[in-house]
Amino acid sequence: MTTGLDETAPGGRLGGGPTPSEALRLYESMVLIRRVEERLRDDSAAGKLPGAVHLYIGEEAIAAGVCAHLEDRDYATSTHRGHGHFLAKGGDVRKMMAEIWARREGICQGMGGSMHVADLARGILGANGIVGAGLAIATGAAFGAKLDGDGKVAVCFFGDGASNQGALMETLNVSALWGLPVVFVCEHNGFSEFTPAADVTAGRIADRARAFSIPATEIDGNDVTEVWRAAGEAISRARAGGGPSFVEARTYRIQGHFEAEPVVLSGGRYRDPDEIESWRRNDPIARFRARLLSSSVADETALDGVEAAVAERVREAVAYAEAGQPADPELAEKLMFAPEEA
Amino acid sequence: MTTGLDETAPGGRLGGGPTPSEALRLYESMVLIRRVEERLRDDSAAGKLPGAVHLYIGEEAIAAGVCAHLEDRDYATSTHRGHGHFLAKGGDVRKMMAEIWARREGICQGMGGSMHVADLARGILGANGIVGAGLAIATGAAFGAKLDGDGKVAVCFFGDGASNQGALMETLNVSALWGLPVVFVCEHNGFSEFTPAADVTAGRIADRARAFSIPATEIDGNDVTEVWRAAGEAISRARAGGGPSFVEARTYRIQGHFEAEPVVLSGGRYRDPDEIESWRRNDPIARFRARLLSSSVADETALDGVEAAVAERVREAVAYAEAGQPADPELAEKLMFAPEEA
Amino acid sequence: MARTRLIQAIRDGVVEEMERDAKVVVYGEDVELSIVGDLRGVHERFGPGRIRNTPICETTLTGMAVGLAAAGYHVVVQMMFSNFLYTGMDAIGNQMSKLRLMTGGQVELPITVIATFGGGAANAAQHSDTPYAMLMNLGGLNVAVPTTPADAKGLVKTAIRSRNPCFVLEPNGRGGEAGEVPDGEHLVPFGKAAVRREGDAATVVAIGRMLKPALAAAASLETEGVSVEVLDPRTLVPFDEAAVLASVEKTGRLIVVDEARECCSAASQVAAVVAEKGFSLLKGPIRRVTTPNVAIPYAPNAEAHVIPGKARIVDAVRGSVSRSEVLV
Amino acid sequence: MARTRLIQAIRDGVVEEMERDAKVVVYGEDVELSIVGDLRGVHERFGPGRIRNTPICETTLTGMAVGLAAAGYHVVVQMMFSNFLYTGMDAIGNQMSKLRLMTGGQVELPITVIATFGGGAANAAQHSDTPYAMLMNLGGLNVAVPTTPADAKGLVKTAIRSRNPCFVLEPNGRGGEAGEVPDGEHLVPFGKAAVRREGDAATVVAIGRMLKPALAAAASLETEGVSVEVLDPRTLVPFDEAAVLASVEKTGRLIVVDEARECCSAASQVAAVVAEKGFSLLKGPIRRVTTPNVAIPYAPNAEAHVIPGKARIVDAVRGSVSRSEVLV
Ligand SMILES: Cc1ncc(C[n+]2csc(CCOP(=O)(O)OP(=O)(O)O)c2C)c(N)n1
Ligand SMILES: Cc1ncc(C[n+]2csc(CCOP(=O)(O)OP(=O)(O)O)c2C)c(N)n1
Ligand SMILES: [Mg+2]
Ligand SMILES: [Mg+2]
Repeated sequence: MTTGLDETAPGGRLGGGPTPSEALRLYESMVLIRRVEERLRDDSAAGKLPGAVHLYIGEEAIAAGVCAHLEDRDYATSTHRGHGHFLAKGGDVRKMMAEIWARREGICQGMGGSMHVADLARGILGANGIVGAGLAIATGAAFGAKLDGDGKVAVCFFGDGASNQGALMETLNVSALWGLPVVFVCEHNGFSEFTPAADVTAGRIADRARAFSIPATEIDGNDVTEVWRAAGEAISRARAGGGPSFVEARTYRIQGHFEAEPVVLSGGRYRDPDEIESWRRNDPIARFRARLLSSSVADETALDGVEAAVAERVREAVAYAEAGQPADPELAEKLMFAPEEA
Repeated sequence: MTTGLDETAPGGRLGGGPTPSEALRLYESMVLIRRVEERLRDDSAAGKLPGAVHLYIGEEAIAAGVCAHLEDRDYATSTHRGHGHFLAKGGDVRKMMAEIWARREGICQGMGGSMHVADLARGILGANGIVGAGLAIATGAAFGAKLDGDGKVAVCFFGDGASNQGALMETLNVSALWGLPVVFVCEHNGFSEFTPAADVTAGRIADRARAFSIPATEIDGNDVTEVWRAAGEAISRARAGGGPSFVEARTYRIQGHFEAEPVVLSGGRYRDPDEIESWRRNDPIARFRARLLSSSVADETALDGVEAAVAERVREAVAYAEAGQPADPELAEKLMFAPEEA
Repeated sequence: MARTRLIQAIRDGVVEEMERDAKVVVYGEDVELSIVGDLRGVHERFGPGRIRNTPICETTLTGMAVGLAAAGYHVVVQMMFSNFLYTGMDAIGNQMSKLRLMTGGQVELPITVIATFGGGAANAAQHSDTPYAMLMNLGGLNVAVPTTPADAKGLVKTAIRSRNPCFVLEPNGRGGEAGEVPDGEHLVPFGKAAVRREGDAATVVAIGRMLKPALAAAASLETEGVSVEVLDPRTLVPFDEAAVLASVEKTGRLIVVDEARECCSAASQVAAVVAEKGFSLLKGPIRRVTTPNVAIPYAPNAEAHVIPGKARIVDAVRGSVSRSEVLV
Repeated sequence: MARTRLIQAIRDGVVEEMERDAKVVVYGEDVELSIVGDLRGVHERFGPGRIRNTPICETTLTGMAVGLAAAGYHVVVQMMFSNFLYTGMDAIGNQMSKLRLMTGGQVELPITVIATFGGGAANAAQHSDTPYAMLMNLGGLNVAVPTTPADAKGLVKTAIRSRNPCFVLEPNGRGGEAGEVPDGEHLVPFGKAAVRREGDAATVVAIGRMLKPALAAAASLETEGVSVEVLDPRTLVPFDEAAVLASVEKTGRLIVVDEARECCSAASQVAAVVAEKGFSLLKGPIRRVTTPNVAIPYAPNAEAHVIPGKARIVDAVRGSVSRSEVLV
């Protein structure tokens, strides 16, 4: 399979890309996701987290590069691998951490967990445990945005595996017909669980959008400036009433499908350790750091400062979660229905 | 919307097409469907049929042209508009008629009716009341055919409306991946119920297949030789192990969505009478008759003989249905489960 | 008061709510010309910003409703036949009914799904299902089953004002029946059963399309001196347990008539509730009159055989009241 | 006899049937490496002609099963979590359960759908459903819920030999429990309940994952002098009504424990059947111990609160036996 990416593009070009302060925010966003998830990885291994966690390590450039263009009023739908989208879209790291720890202080009061982190006040319509479900939800939100007519957009993050759900074609059709302000962001990390994309994904995913005359682009999802540029274009088009766009970002999942993978696999193998290694060398954060330095957008001190601040936020978030109260065990029965007006 | 069809192709060319005897069988097949449905139209209007009927009048060239290449062992799935597929694939006209009359002698013992006529012995997996359902059923049957490895194929008939169900994309993907011997035949008659295709169908339908690198062709579905040729190519490819193909056949539904349409619409209008008229002039049977005559494949006497024989079969089928017994009212409870081996 | 057909009453309710609240938006397959009739004229009145035809893609219709509702709209989705709920089941089962809990109560999903259900019109198996069980078992969905034009209007208006997902299921065939609808604002609350006929020898709970044969059965039993109370629950979720228990307290006998298939039917649910909370009130077995566990056949005689009708209801009531008061 | 985990017993059953019958074909998402574990090693043994990974497209997985079965294969579809049945619901509700009737009995659909169900693992709302009601209400589907490795093997083998669609639902968590499985050919018939513990004061019908807490409850009630009979229905369709009625005849008291949500649950169905056919055998109300009508929460304490456990079962039995024998 060819990815259609230009891997030879010079590393340092920020020209036409983010401004230095935007670039630093992108860096911070990626580092925050990474450090949070490293912590989740360790806490999961230590048995501290009640449920499964699906980590985004290695894919941070996509969430960061896309969400840099979004405001709180814009919508985003996410996947089972949703921490990165939540954080990049401005969700509160402490409340997310508390959620995964099943705390009352969690963003969903402990009712949702890792797979369902959502922050409606920030347009984060939720991580979702149903592969492909976000497609229609984002399309519906985009319909609302279109009816509001105030330039809001909806972004749908979904995987290469999700792209095989018929919902993709249905929502491409509806959004093309109605000119909806939705951006489809396919995070092509090469796998659905343990199944390589080539086994289950015929043709080029972006061509599925092109069949509806939806502008589609295939990009290097580990290059945050490339993501930033492609997403910016798509989102501006949506805001301006230009309808849907499709961005296929090639990336790689460094961790297992979920943190229980080694146990579940019990010796079974579906990918080559060398492949993982080669993608580690293509780490989006390291690449961007190098580029920031080489282009003199930031120096080591500035970047280390970002790292330190992030580390502190993560420490604090974990402390917040650890110190939290257990969820209200009787909450479910109270929450199912919104109270009706009298 | 452009159909991509070459309407200027000379009318008379049978060269490279069906042999004279094949051509006569095509003619007979189309005329049989037409006469059966005219009778259903009249009997429905007269209140003689218990359920709704969806007629295929004007679209006969597609079923006839495709099914001419099929054997009993091949599979076909059909739609709510399924009489034509049933008859063209060799289903018994008397038993179909008896079914629609809700008779015990019906092909489904009166349990299915017009929307569910099926003849498993002839590979007719059934008309289906769920729009798009045939896509996965045909793909499953094609998987079976592939596993059998003996050159069987499956054909899936579906409408332009059905092409908006995500199942289309899912089955295109699976059949491309697995190289399944399935031919997707989209009967593009311009409407889903009362909704014009342009309102609900973005892009060109055949492009949806091309996105999976599935060979796709757009043809004049009212030209039976063109259908015959395109289907023949696709079916040969499937038999030879060449995998799936897609045929989009442009046609037009002369009758209403179903025979109760005038009542249901109660004055509402969704198409121009002139449009219907212009398609009447493009009648596939009249066109083919003219071509058979002009190319001297058959003379008036021969064609009138076919007409007369068909008329007799239809008369006989209606008599058979009329004389049939009411369905067994207790059959449903007996039929739900196949008896298990002891 | 005006005489109105049930589907027109629904249309009137939708129109009134669309006028009241600009955030009410309607979509579905063929809603513009309104093939079902329950939205006839709405498109002419409100235009494409408020009501629009969709492609045939039920998965997306239900899923999109979740996003549109989360974006602040009240979504009315017309799904035509209830069997197409299966096609759109993913978002019903995995999103609509769960998202509020999963988000810790952050989201509200004011969604009204309208669909016709039931048999009796030779529509065959794929257009005749009565899908309560699937919806009722999900936990987060209101389910209304209006039987009269007045209730149809009042319940659809309550649904559209609700902050929660509501299914308004139109009994197939009854859409054409006419009845009086009060003038002016008319709302029917959820969870309040209606006593359609008073009686003291047996309680018949009749759901949806079953109300008519139940009332016919009651009328004919009256001539035999058997006085039947007929209750119409009007909504299945929430369900008016108190009304049923109060009636059973009076009659001691319960017959539940439900067009759904027997297994896990709404009738089973009502029976279970009463066998649990009203056991001591009962003078004999609870009887259910339901469709057996079959797909609905096409032939009208076979269809009539499986769907409960007056005769089977009469038999069930007779069987119930003829039992000795003393338990063996 | 060999000690085997439940998911391995299923695997063994599938493998034996694949060896017996070359027409048995397996597919699903990630079945090759078998993320669930119930097909571990099958791919190495039989290769891509007999088992293959599919794309993520549940609508097509269930629909394709219908076509492949009609083409003469016995299809085993692994659907992973029961919640994904909603995603694949169209062909389940509109085809699998109806096509045989619609074709007048022409078609046979030997399809086995395997899925895990239930909560208890902090998998949250979209991976914890117990979807019996939806399947049981469709009428044309067998539903098996094995609770022991021996039954798991025997029921999956019966399912694969069946000429009809069968759902084999693996209780989440119990997949890891070990038990003795008889050597050699071992089939378990559908529709035969197992008495897991004998007793005479109350009958507890415990479905699937609920068997374990029910047995624990029975053991602890024994120490209070309350002798509980525990029945495991093993299949919900067909359902062994006779076994339940026979037990209730002995005990006079019925408690049904079901992990499904209360409304239209299998527990409601069992209660309704007994309230109808075994009313005179009952000494008191039928009690249901079920999950309330909520989506399953993530937090383990909240999850444990809603899913029935030993304590709630003990309470229900105590409440049942403490009632006066005389009805008021
Ligand atoms: C409807 C549905 N089917 C199957 C699953 C199980 N499942 C969870 S993640 C996953 C793979 C998803 O792959 P992809 O969309 O590429 O996302 P990635 O995990 O690679 O980020 C599968 C099959 C699910 N959660 N939902
Ligand atoms: C899943 C589903 N949704 C909706 C319907 C209602 N319906 C029946 S036919 C039809 C239009 C189908 O259009 P098309 O596929 O183009 O076939 P045509 O009627 O034009 O032959 C619709 C919406 C249905 N039967 N099944
Ligand atoms: Mg992936
Ligand atoms: Mg059409």
